[in-house]
Amino acid sequence: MKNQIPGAGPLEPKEPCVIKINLFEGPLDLLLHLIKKNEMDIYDIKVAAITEQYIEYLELMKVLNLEVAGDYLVIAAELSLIKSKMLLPKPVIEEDEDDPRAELVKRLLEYQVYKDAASDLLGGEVLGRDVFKREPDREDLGIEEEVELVPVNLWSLIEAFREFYDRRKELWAEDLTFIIEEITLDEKLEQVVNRIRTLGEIGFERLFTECKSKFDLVITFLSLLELIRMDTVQIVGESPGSSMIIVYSGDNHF
Amino acid sequence: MNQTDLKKSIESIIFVSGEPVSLDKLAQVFPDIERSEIRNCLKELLNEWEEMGRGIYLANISGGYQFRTAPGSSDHITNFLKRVKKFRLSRAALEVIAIIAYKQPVTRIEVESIRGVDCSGVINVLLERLIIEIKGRKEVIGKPFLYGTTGEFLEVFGLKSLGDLPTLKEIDEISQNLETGIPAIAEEPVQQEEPLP
Amino acid sequence: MNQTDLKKSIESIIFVSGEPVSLDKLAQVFPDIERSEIRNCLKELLNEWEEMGRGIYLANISGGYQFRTAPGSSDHITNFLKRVKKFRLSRAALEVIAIIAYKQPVTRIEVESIRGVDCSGVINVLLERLIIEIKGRKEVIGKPFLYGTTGEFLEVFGLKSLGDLPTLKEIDEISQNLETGIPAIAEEPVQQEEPLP
Repeated sequence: MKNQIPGAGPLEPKEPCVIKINLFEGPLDLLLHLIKKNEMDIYDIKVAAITEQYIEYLELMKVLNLEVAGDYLVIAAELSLIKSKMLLPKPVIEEDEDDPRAELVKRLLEYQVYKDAASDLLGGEVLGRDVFKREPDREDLGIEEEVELVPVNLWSLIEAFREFYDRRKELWAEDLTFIIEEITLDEKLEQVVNRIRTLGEIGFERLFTECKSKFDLVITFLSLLELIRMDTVQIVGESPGSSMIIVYSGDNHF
Repeated sequence: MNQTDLKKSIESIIFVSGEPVSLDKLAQVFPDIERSEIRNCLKELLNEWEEMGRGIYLANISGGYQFRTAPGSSDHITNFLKRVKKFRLSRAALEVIAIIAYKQPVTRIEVESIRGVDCSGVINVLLERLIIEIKGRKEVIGKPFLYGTTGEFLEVFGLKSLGDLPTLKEIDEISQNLETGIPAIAEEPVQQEEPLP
Repeated sequence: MNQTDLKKSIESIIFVSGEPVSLDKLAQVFPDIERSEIRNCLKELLNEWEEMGRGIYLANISGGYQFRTAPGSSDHITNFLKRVKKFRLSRAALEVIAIIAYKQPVTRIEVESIRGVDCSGVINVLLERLIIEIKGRKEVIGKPFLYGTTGEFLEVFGLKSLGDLPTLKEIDEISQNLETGIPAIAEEPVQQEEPLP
């Protein structure tokens, strides 16, 4: 990671050299790897040795500037606990005494089942890898200047909101979030409904582009949910996953 | 690669493309194979597909090769496409649906007075597509039909689930998830890759 | 319409669609034809296309029928599509998909407890790609979302239905092994462990 093109400036401090751990998909994966590497019986893990090696790996990851997620540390703590339990002298040997390793072994085995299942999924003919479908001509299907209505349920609405938030969150600068917002949900609702009524319809994302803070964003979204509940607006999507449109449907009810 | 495999690959490529694929293009994909051999394969393929007489065939169109549906099924294809298009409604249709949904039972005149334009065409289409139905007649002069929405309408719009609104607290939770949910670099590099086909 | 024509029409329709076409959909297109006859045609078509061994074949996928390229030409196809040949799901994503596929409906926490690692990033990506979807909420404290797989998932992995998933090794079986397989604690001489490699 320290390799730099001669003459090039130092790495931007904003781009920390954190490298994805390609080999291990998580702490359980690392543990399984170590057990296999040491040719241990999964039912008879030598906890002390494994713990030591596990922690060595974490140290190595730190040295290599790899991100060590908290989840790795949780398992490290668990291993240490099991190790200490096993070192405790047993005054009375009870036959039914639980092996302190049992829980971990059970988890490892369950994880192994799904790890195998993941590989099995790739055993078939995977679309886009082994087989391909024909991308239908949009013209063939007569999709032209027509809005395709797909059932837009609440979950997809929330998903759309989350995606949008993820993409645009840098726009809501941190220092804006402490501005005290005095607007209430009712006032916001009024603003939102006026805006949609005037325009007739508005793109889902456009509704939020003028939000100046996270609070504003959330309260705008809540207003939208309320308007849907009141049947004042409807959400339609052009296709699953594409942007949604908020359509004003009127405030008259029968 | 033997000729059988080459022909299969050519078929696959033409199929995936959708658009007509030219000999030039194929020659690029198979740089180790003589152009004349590819041309020969294409000639044989054209014959083979014609002889097979299936619902699709290989056509030599505007300087390229393309799979097309065989003539003779066009009515059924149109019928099928009409059904696929069932859920693709125009903006005008949407407006009419919305008005009928919220004001039902409602007459055509009432719908038109809200939209300010003639809606008879749209209403007929919606009736045909079973999104609205005649609910009865209004007891006024002329006894106009009253329209309302159908079960099909509910299905298309997924309306049932909209009643299940999350609470303020849940929205807060979602926002929190947004912050914690940013994929850690160590976890997942998928985002930068192309979408699945 | 005789059976040959019906089969041709069905082929044409499936070809035009691109997406898997269900028996229900076909039955709508051919209202005068017995469902069983359509089913029969589809069965024959599946066999015929397999026997023909062309560059494309008919597949029974995700509750429908779809033309796909035959396996074996994928290198040339990716070359043609000017795409780098790679399957764009990470191992982490595959693991999450597997857990969700087998345990659905399942919460994020449940997925994470199996993998031992935060999965929110992966889950978001899979939601975005429509491979999984939110199925509802679990009726426990916090009402977490329940995730499940989509039709897109079946399509990507070439599965007819969820019943078509490879069988999973039984956890019960493992637990049994666990009980008999773990030696008593006293048997582990921790101090005398072999040296590290």
